[in-house]
Amino acid sequence: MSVTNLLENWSQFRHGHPVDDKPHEEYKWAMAIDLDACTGCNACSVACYAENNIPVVGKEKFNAGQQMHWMRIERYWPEDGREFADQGAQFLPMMCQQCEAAPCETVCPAGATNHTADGVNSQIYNRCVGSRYCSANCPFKVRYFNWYDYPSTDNVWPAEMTQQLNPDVSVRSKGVMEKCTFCVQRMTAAKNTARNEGRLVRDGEVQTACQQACPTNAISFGNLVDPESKVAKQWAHQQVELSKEVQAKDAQEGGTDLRGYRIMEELRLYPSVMYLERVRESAI
Amino acid sequence: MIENGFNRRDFLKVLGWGGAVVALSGCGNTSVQDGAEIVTSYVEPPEYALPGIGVYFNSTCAQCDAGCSITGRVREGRVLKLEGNASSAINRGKLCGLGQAGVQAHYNPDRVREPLLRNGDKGEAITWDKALGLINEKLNGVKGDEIAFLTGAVSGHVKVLLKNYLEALGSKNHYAYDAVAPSVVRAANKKAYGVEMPRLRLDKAQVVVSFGADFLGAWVSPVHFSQEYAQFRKGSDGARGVLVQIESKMTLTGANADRWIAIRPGTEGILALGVINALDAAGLSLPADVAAVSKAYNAERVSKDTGVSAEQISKLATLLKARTPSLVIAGGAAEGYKHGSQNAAAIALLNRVLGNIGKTIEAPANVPFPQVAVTTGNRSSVQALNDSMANGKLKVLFSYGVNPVFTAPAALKFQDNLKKVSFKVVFANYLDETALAADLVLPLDSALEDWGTAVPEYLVEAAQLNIQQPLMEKLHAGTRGTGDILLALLKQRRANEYKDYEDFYSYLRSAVVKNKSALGGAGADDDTFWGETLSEGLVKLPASNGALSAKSSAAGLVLPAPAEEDSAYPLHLIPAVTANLRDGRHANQPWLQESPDPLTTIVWDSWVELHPKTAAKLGIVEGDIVEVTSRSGSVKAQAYLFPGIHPDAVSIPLGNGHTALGRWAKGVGINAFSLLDQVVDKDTGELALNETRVKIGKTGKRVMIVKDEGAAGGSQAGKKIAVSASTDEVELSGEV
Amino acid sequence: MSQQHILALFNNFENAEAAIYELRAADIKGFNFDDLTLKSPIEHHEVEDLLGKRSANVQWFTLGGALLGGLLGFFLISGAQANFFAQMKGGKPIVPFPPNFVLTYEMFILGGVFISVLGFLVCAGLPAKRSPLYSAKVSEDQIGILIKADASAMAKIKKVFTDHEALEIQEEAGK
Amino acid sequence: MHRFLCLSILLVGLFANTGSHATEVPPSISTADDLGPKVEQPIEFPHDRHAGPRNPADAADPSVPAKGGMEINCMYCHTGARRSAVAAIPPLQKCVGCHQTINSVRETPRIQKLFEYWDAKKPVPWKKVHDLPDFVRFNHERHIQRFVFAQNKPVQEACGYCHGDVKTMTVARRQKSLSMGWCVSCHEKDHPVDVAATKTTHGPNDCWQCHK
Amino acid sequence: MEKDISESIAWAKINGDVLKSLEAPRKLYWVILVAALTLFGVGLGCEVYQYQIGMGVANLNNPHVWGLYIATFIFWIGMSHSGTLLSAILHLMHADWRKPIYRFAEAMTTFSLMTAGLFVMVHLGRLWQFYYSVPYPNERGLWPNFQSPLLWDAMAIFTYLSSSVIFLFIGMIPDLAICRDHLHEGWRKKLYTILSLGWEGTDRQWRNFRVTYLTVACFLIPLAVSVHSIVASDFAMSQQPGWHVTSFPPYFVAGALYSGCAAIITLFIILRYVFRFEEYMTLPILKKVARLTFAISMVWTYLNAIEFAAVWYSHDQAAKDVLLQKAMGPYAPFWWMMIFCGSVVPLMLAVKRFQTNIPVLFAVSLLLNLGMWLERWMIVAPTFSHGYYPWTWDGFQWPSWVQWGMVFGSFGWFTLLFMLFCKIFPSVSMYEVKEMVYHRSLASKKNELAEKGAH
Repeated sequence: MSVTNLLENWSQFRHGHPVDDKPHEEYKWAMAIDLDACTGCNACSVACYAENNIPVVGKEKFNAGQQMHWMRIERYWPEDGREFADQGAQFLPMMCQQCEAAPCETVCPAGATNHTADGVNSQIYNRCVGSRYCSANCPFKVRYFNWYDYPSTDNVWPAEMTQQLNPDVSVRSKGVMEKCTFCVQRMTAAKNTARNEGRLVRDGEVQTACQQACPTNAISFGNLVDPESKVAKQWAHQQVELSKEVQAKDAQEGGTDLRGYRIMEELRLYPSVMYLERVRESAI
Repeated sequence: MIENGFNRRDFLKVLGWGGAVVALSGCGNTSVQDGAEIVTSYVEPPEYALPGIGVYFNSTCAQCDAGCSITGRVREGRVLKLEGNASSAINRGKLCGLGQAGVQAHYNPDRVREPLLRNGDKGEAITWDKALGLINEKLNGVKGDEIAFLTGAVSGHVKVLLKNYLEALGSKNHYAYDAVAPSVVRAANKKAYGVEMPRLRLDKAQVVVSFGADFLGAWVSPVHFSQEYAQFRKGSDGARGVLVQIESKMTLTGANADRWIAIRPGTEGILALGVINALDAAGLSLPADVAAVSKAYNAERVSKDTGVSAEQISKLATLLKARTPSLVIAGGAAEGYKHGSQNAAAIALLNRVLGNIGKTIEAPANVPFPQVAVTTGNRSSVQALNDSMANGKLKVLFSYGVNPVFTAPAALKFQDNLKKVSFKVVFANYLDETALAADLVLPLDSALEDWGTAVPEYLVEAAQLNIQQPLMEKLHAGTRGTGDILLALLKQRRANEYKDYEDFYSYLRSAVVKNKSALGGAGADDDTFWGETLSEGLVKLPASNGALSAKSSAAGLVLPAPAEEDSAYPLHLIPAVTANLRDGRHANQPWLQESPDPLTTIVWDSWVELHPKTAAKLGIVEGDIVEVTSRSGSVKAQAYLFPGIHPDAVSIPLGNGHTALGRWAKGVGINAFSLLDQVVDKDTGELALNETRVKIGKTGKRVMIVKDEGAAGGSQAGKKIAVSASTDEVELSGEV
Repeated sequence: MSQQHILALFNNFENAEAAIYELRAADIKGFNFDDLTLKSPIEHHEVEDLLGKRSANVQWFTLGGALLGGLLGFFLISGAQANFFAQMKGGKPIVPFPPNFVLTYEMFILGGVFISVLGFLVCAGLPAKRSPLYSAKVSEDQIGILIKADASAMAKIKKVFTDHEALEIQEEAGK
Repeated sequence: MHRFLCLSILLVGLFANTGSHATEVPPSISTADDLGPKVEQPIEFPHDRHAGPRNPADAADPSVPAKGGMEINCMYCHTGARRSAVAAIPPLQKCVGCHQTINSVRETPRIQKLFEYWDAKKPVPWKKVHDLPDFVRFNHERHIQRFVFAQNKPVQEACGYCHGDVKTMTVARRQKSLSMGWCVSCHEKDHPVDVAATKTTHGPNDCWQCHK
Repeated sequence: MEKDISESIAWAKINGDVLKSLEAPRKLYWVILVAALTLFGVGLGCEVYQYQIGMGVANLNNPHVWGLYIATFIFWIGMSHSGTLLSAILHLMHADWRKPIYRFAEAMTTFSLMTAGLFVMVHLGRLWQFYYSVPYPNERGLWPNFQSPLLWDAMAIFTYLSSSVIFLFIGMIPDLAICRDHLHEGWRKKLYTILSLGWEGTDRQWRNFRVTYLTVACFLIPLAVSVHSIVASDFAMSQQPGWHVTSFPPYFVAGALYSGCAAIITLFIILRYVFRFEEYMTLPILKKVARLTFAISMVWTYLNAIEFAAVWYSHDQAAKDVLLQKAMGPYAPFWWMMIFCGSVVPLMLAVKRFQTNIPVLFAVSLLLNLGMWLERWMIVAPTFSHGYYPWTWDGFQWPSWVQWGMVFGSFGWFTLLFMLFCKIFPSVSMYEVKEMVYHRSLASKKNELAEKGAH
């Protein structure tokens, strides 16, 4: 009976995340993006379109703000009032930050977006009723809604183009919210292989599409639980911790020599994506 | 008995595997259905093909000439996604957006599907036999020098067949055309280093100074350079490389520079000499010939001519002197002037002065089989072709892989001259502007269906022969491979020589296998060697690095004074080559159209970049439709105010403005090629892309620019989103 | 003895009041005072004094309903959160209290209201068939007194009514 | 008052019942009789003849073909089941591989039809019998690895969990509902991790395991 | 002072007058009905179109995911508080002047909740799957997410709607009995016979009726407060700048009562004319409602100011930005219009002369309604256009005609339901007006006696 279940496992049901006394068990997928390496070339974004069956909406709908890119490259200009942007632009690849305390998850009325045991924010398309509350509550605005039925919209996927669609990823119909999944289909496949061989997924065995495409290797992705993984080492070196909301870099006055940070930590979302500051030479 | 026949294309068969195929609108149907979908299984499966499991095939990317190796993920006989092939030294498993959009070139619904013969204004579908017969017929009685073949850069065995075909026709008229190639820099390099394209070791350099070379975006081999750039930035033990970009319009590379220096258009060479002068002042000993030239370029004069402050010049010299080795690159922006060759030569002098030659500028690998090495394209070839067409000297013209009607500068009147050629055959994937002007259109296989080989121009470590192989069954029965067509045409002329080859595949296989000992497959069984070659996707050619001859001399280097003010056409037009659209051949691939331009974030359109100061002077605000007029033409497009452009310049991206090509390209934006004046570089005769002067007028109309950037316009509004630090604030050594 | 019904209509409440006082005081044989029903177009608080303590039990329903609703709410919600698809959301515990209290509160009210209304129907005996004697005048402006009594008591009761200016007296035909 | 008491007791019962049962998951779904519709196949493939028991006398079930089955392992034809997400319909080559040497049935209409396809080198357009919605990610490999290889269950039993008793059918028909609740009813249960283990785990309960 | 109601109205006349409203309203009634039907048709057409093509036709986008639907949803929820205010709160306070007008206020509650519910539906991307967010035991073994304020909303609205319907119905039983007894034969009579549940006005019925009515009223007050504070939680429980405000629940409740009152004035005036209720919906009552509205408008103004001040003195830069954007950005005209309509216009109500001036009151009430609708829009839209993430900021997102169509359609739907209700059911509570007349005449008799005694 569920009430017995409720009472028996009470302490388990009363645990929150992220906490140090109940860490992730096997996997905690996370990312590190080196902004000094990112050149803003958009290869990751196109890779994401290819991997995840993202519709190309066309000019008119793009203009209406209905674009679907799960991974967008943002371009910021330094605001110091110079005549020229003589320190270049600042690029930032932005996708779902897979927050540990994701504001989108609590507000979904249907429970279509949840936190998986691997520490990823899941989005179950066929459970989605389209209330868009998750998007309303997302501070990064990285959730994308199917405003139209793109599969049946002209020139989104003409018959020939449908052959390109990835069978491991649902094609979303109208009225469904979608977002970056950290390429869950690739994680699932890698975990499947690993289980066949009775081991855990090795570092580098699963790559996200964006990571795979990135010509400068600016993106690293892996299992934070595995201390030997590149991403765990990067996080450790930058002294960025999942369950902290102020990282070493910002903890002290004047900062440290580190450059790892997460965006909008003050909102206590505990994102799984760490960014490394862009660097500019001071001698020129 | 079960047949053991080995026909590779059977394996590539598209498989209708109900559950594995994505039904569109997957979220709609929630119930279990019985008997609604059909499952098609293989008739005879290859060993490795198991429904539900992806298979990976290696091939070569054909989206640009960099020659990246690709790996196609194939499931149930469909290629789903292109990724980089890790065994290629060029792209090491990485791939840019343009390359990945190769699947959209392949699945494109606007591909030509059968041979089309002109019938009035329409194309009439005909059979291949008829098409090939018609070519044979039209060539009868035509003299060799009345026939011309226009291609883009071409290499590998297609080049061999092409050459042989022209030979068979008795023609020497092979025009290799590339509208945006760095052809002036090639010529200058040849002079300065003895090779057209030396190997640039960004990874070894401490400082890179690039004069307008967009090596991270669209220049030569961007994926490779991006990887080297990453190493250069990481440096060894935290000694992060410094990138200085000098150009009049910010490119993607400029946007990533530590210091982006806006320079008056065309004065790059002056600045290079100015830096040499400053280096001299800083105590670097200069060769006498260089010192003789550079001494006139004191900081004051250079600063006045180029608009770059003296302080900046001396800082740059100090940096270059302090951190070695460095690397100076001359790129597209520097070469696009009447005096482009001189600019490039002056910039090359910097490398000599800094002692970079041999350190960061290395000799490229030699290609041991020159017959397959790349014939690079240039712009003067299309001028030459145009001249001979205008003279009425040409009777038959073949065109393959280029779209001169779209890319030739308006001043050439290419389209009109084309009409003077009585029979024009265009090998085409799409009905682009040139194909529409043709008499006969031969539909090509897509790059993912075709066989071929390619040797990239920019080689890394060793030379390599890239293999291009079909990743899946042909989508349209009516298309043919380029090699197959050339072979068929050759058979018309030299039947005996080629009778052993049933198709291009057998030709290619025998050509590669014949040379297996030279290709590192000595002693291997033919089938094994061929199988391994295919599975690898490339063959490393035996290495024999050439040497550089550092013979660049300052003697005779004369740089003209900055261009005079032109009161009628006050602004310099800089046509921008963007990473996605290049010269426009990819404009019909929707991922590329919707992928925002990195710097402006504009999608699905063209725009006119203006410095806010210039715009203020002209009373232009963002979104104003402005008319840009040159001596050769005029276009109307939306204005975008951009802090990365010199106030004397305006920039329009190339690639859009098609009147044909397909549903996603037609009518999108404007064609900046149509503005270009016919001004050429004095030494090479190459069209000077940046030499066109324009004026700008408002039309009174205004639109909302369709771009990804929101109302904040690239401001972080005081939030810590994309954070920057200067090198003295961070400690990079020890980073993972 | 056979029971019969009688209904008297009065023009105003004072007359009816007086009639009832008299009936109460008269102690007529065969007539139990509890069998007197007062019908009126509006509610009169005064009837409490008039008719003596007659019980209203709706509040017990209310209490029970509210408690049951609240309990049902809390356990339903917590149980549902802790089912097989227990999934953490937004870093909160799987069974978080604040939202569950909000819903418990709503269920508390829902239970209270619904069961109260049920209680009303039960206690007021609704829906009911029409009583044997009914006049539409009662829903307009007249006060009615309906009495069930032995046929023997009828005459006396009638007399009381006529004494107090009853406008109309209806009698059930004897069996 | 009596009525009031009765009613109260009734209500308490009703509410307590609802409260405790409402969260209890899925209503049991009948299995054996829950046959899906009959699907017309291009060739009426007799599963019973191929997978049924060899000796008809062994089988109490009269539906076993008179000539006896051949006890072919399911995965002999459905080779994908242990290696791929989809079990796969065998290629035509596999059918012909055997049937070319079986002359006794060579002239029967079904086999003739088979060879017609083979001669034309055309795949047989089989209809899907077990068709999950496209947003469901069902992995045959995982289940076969778990039940057949780790737990040593007989193949036909393991396959039968979802496909029913295929060896008694001619043309395969869907026997289980294959609805979400049906999947969950099994995932909820604890299964031993392998044949020797006392340790048990239930199936994954994470939405993303089955939904893509 | 003028009397709220004439004490000399005979009870039979009350019956007659009110029952007449069920038979022969003025011509204007039919005009309104047809207009409402047309508007509703337009809204329905828009919804069908949107359902077919997708939410995109509403010109919603990322980040503007909600638009007018949610704004109008809050508006209607707010409107629903009028009934509770008049019938429950004033009932508990024994303000008997509410009696002639509370019935239609309760009907407003019910119908505006039904309208609000429509917006929840209309705004769903996959309307056809709405049952995924309804808690019921199902084959999949899945439950909705009880942590979501939207679910609380659904629950609260369900509770409120069902309770309101019950409250309305219970309170109407004696009147239904009157209708049953005094109307001609026909379907309506059958309806009244069923609905009146055999009410005869016996002492037992009245006794239990009173207790129940009071109990439900007691429940309704906290319920109404909880409903609108939960609607406020949709915003306050999120962490978006401009929404994550602790004062939102009281602010919303005050706004709700305010817009409820304003709507009561509007409908009061319409009903009074259309159904010839001049004798019952008297000017003194209108005056009281107007004064009440004025008081609440000042409460709302105060809470508005508090909210701005709280934001202004906080450290939340993002929230400040949103506030600045409201006052100076592209939404400024609407925002200032809201301030004008919500805080300045009601000052008119403070002028005694206007408190009984029907044309002025009518105009003022319409402006107040507009202001309150704008208030809801100004809660929803500016935060979307100026949230945390500057990259996704956008300027002004003008709703498409589909959104407008549905907003106007909702007014049509509400009016349609309301007008039909008034035609079928007595919109003035007959038995309570009788009570009012009765008690007032008793009281004045007592006064007279006392006066006489004093002489």
